[in-house]
Amino acid sequence: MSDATTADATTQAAHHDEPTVRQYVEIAGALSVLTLMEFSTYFVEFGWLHIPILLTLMAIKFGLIVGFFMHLKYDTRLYTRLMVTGLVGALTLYGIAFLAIAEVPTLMGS
Amino acid sequence: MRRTPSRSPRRAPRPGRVLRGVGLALLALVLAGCSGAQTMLDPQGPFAEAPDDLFKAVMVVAAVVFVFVQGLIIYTVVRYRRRSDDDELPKQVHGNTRLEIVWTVIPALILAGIAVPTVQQVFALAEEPEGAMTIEVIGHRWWWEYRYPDSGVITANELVIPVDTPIHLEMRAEEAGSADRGVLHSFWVPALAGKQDVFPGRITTLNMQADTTGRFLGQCAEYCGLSHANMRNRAEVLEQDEFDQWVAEQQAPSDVAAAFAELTPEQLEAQEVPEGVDEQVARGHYVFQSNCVACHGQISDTAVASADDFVPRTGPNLTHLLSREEFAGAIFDLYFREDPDDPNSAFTDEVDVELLTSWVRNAPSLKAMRPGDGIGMNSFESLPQDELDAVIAYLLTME
Amino acid sequence: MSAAVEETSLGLDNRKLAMWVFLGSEFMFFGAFITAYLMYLNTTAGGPDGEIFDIVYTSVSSFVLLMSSLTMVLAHHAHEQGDMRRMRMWILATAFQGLVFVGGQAYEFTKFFKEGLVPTASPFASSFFVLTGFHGVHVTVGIIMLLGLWSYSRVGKVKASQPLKTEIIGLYWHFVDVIWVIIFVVVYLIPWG
Amino acid sequence: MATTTAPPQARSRSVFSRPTALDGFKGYLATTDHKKIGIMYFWSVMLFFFLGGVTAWIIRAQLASAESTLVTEEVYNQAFTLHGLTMVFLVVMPLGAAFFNYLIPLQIGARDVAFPRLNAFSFWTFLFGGLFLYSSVLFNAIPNGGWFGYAPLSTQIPGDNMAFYAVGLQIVGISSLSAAVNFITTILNMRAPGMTFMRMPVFTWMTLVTNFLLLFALPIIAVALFMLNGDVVFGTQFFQPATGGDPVLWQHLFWLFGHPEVYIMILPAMGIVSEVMPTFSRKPLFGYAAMVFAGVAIGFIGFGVWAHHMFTSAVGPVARSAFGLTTMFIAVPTGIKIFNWVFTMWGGKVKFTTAMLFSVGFVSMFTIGGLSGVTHAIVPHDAQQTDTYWIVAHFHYVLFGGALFGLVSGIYYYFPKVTGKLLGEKLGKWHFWTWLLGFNLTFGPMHMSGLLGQPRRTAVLPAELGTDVALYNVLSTAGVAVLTVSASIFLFNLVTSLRSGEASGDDPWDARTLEWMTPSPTPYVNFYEIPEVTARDEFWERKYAEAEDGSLRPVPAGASQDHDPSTSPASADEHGDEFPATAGGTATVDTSGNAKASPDDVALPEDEALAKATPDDHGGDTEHIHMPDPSYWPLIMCVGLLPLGYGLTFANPALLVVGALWLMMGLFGWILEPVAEGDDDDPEPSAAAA
Repeated sequence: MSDATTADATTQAAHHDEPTVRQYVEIAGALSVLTLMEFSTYFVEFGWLHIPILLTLMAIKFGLIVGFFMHLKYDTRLYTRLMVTGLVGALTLYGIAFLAIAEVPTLMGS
Repeated sequence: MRRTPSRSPRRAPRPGRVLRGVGLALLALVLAGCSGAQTMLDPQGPFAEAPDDLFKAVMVVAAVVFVFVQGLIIYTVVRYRRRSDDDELPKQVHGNTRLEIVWTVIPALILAGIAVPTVQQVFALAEEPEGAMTIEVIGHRWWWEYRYPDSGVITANELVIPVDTPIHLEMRAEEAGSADRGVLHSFWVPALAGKQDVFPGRITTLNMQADTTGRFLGQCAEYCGLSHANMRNRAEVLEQDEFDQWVAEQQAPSDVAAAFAELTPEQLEAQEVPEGVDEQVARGHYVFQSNCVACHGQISDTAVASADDFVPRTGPNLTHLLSREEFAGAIFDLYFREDPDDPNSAFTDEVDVELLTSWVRNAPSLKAMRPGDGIGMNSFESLPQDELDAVIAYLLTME
Repeated sequence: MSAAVEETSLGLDNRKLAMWVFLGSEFMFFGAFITAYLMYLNTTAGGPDGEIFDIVYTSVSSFVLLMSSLTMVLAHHAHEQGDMRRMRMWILATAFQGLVFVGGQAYEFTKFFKEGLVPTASPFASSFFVLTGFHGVHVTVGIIMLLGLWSYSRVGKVKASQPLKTEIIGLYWHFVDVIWVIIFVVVYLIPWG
Repeated sequence: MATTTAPPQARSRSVFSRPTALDGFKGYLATTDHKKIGIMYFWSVMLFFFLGGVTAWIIRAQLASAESTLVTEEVYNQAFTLHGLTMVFLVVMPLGAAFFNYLIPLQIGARDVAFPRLNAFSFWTFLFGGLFLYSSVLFNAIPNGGWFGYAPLSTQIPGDNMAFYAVGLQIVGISSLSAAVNFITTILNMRAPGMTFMRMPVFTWMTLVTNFLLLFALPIIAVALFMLNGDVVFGTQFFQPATGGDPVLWQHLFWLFGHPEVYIMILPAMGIVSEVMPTFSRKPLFGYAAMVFAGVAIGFIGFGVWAHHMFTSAVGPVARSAFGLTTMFIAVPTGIKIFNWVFTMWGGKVKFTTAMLFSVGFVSMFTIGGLSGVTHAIVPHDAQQTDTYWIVAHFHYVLFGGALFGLVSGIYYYFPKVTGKLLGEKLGKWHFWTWLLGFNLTFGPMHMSGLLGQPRRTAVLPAELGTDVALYNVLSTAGVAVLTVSASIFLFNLVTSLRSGEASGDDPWDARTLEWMTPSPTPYVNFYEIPEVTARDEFWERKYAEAEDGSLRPVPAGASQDHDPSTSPASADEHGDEFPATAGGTATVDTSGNAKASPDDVALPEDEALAKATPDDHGGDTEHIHMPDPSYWPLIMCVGLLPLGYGLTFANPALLVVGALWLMMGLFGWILEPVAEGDDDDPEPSAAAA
């Protein structure tokens, strides 16, 4: 698969299974298609599925970028854990704060 | 911005008072603080008692744990202290799983025991009690306003409630008549209930009920800026019939106000003196109209029919000023005390006119305020002395 | 990798590890802004609301930023192979796309200003501008870093043997992109109303 | 590879030549040495501690009598706001940082932190942040909205007071965040060979947890402060009820940071106590794994209890219950720690040095704070307690009786390591007993005055309440006087011991962990040779071996596992002044801890940097020891934060531009600075390999 890289002395052993240029371009293509799908939801009504669809597309894009472009798929798990800690921490904490704010009656006027 | 001496000599503790205070405080210590002007240890109604019972139960547990742990520490350091000639190494113990489980599980069980009634109470206290009387509480910088939707009464600083009746407070903060201006306050009468913060633009609620009549103290408990310390409140608990009488009195316009209500607009324009009204008092009315109404509202505003008629205001309603015992955010006594040295002794019938006068003349010198920003009362130093005296005379009719 | 890396306890490069540690904390940073935005969706104080967004315009600039991630990763790839000429080309391309995005954002902001959506208009407007504005600041910092990388590699300060430098800047760049992936959906696309 | 190698970069790229001074004033300004930075943290903290004490005096003098007119409400409000900010952000937190800086590389067997220049940057940013906050005095705009800065009050106070609050804390936050990234990387990645996670000293563990708390909590307050800054200075509407902004959002964001902050302050102290107790009990820490687990658990649960600061706010019953429960159960890991400390002493031979006294004091006082803390979890009654002196008493028992006792214990314990001298024990005991007395006299009575209804943050003690609480307030004020005397004893002790303290030797306490393997004072290079770690209490294991009868016997000098005389503690006194000079290396090191480097030596050809020894290469005296180079850039870059900060405070675009450009210039200078070797830049190995 990786043909262009083998000759180079500086190629890192740990990195040899990283994607090739071609794969990078393919991933970018996938990202473009996903973005186009996201964009299309602006014109099409999916009913109650609308938000879940958008969030799913977003999650896939997120996964592709961090997994391949940021090499999390190939790097040490520690990096993934650091990112997931931040991500899950933010989702949980702000989620709870959001729920707590939502629990009390809203402001009077506004 | 220093307070002028006119306040401090009255309130500053004299040596005798300090000694007396020390004596009282020692007594309070002996009684574990079971009495006191603002204590949270002496609840006077179910909404304060339930948390208090829980607290005291937890304090017993905490005391046991405290004695155990501190005893253990003292025993350990005494028993295992190193003698000077002792070079022998102790046995190198790294841990003991069984012990660790014990002191993980036992505290967890104790806490679980506390958790159950706590959660039950949280939900119970949040419910609006049945048959509750609703009172609106409005936090201003820096005084409390109370509005009684059922009777149309508006008053300030002293929350008057009937005994044995559940009270449901609907609270918010306001400023200069605007419901979404203002800052956070916290309404608190420890004897009757815990505190609840008050917000601009949002309504929070608090339930309370008094089992005994009496006068209970509180003060704003959420930092609200410059004069936060000078925002005090009292709860005056009356027998039901006394309360009904109080409401009736509050609803009735004062005699002077009634007399002025008889005048035609032309007569008012001409600043005429109504029949049966002292001339100086009448003069005071007109001075009040041109200087005070903008913030304190019309004197007759109090007797209104429904909550919709409430006019937002910057200063407290003064129609029945003399029915209150304190003023200016309840930091000053309107009436002299029976014992001038005891700030908690009963009130006499004699109004402290001198203090009231100096307040009207230059309020910002007695209480830190920001009248320039529309928060607090202006100084009326420029008002001629005779007009000032007239206003005071007028105010002294507002029984 | 380098001798320095083999010495470390985890066998990781300090700088790359530090970048990941930092990015972990950045999620909390943007999370708070997004929370505030979601909270204030309907708090427009009578001013403009989300209807004002031009989805087509934003989709294009989002796409540009997304593609800058591709050029970024290609730059890193080229650097790993020691092809500094190509690496510099991709870095410039990435920085250029970043500039297009930031320029687009600046244009979008001025348009909003004219239509009455200013940061002082309402909590909704404040949280929108602060969220997207801080993202814009992040992109700008990224562009500065990219241009720095480009010029350093030209003068030999960044060598072909140091693809890690490109990788670390790339991590930051992709992170900024990923945050926009979230913002694009949450702020612009989801019809919350 | 044709494009690879540019010629070694000439030094001319940098505006300044890389500073070489390691001593004296200049040496401190440019230092990247974690030990010097730790010492600078310490003295800065002493300055701010004095200022915090002054504000405490204003508060206590005013409250000594009812209806006092000693200071105005405005002055009082500024005093308690500044007192809180100073003690939290400029005393307890950075005092912890002082210990991280000095100890972490020593405890994990490293020569420095992962990013020495970033470390210097953190320190200068902290110092400038603190000075920025205090510069509000010059503008008559001392923050006066409380350390918690509740909106919308904080946005409505006229003047720049709360702008100084928002920007000042932001700057201090930048310092802590960069330090957190640095220390997490250091601890994860710079440990000596053999030091697994479960062999790390407990202080290192607690530092790791603390810095993770900082890492995830600081961005939250940063966002909140940006919003507040916007509302105060630039007219945004985040917390303005008039346009629908919700003040509760500020409360959630503030306490989402604010509660982990409590553990950020207490965990380092817990770590220190966990070092001191085993040493003076001559026993290993009881239940190491449980201690570590409890610390991590506290860190986790610490993120889930924030709303217990808001039980009387606009928070519904479900949230009140949930946060009440989490608050209760954070007591469990705390309890585990307390029992483990007691059982560390149990069965030991406890020696009561001043350090040990402070540690025992910590356990005892912290228990009181913990017990009163449990009462806050009784949500219905918390509505009575909150914002009264009961709370003030509680958190001072945690932060003063806890954090500060632990940190002071650390000062006595580590003073010999830093200076080579003992911190006077006799005065130390005076210090401890007056400190304990003064502390309990000040904060003990506050429990009572709180229960009797005295609210916090009130400039005037009402007369009608004064009769009930007068005694307690007088006692509290008297307590501050005792504390002042005590602090003076401490300062006197510190100064006299620095000048003429008794020589301590390298290992005065018969300690257990790696930092004591180095000579005292710690030499510039920390370890002449990076030790190989085989056990949890590595140093202790090297000193004592099990005899045939099962008892422990000291290992004879020279017979330790590590045969190099220069690291062997038993012979540490004998190696004298002749540390083997590095041949052609950057720094020649003598045992007084001063490295001498000549400018010529510093600019090394790059390939020579490759000679850097790997840890397993115990080459002895031919070893090159590469220490990070000093640099002015951290300091220079920090200066740029000041115009930026004042620009954000006064909404001055010119200052903002100046600050931003300055920071950019600083950043580029930082990056372009020539690297002698061994800095956080690549050692350029592949160039030579090719």
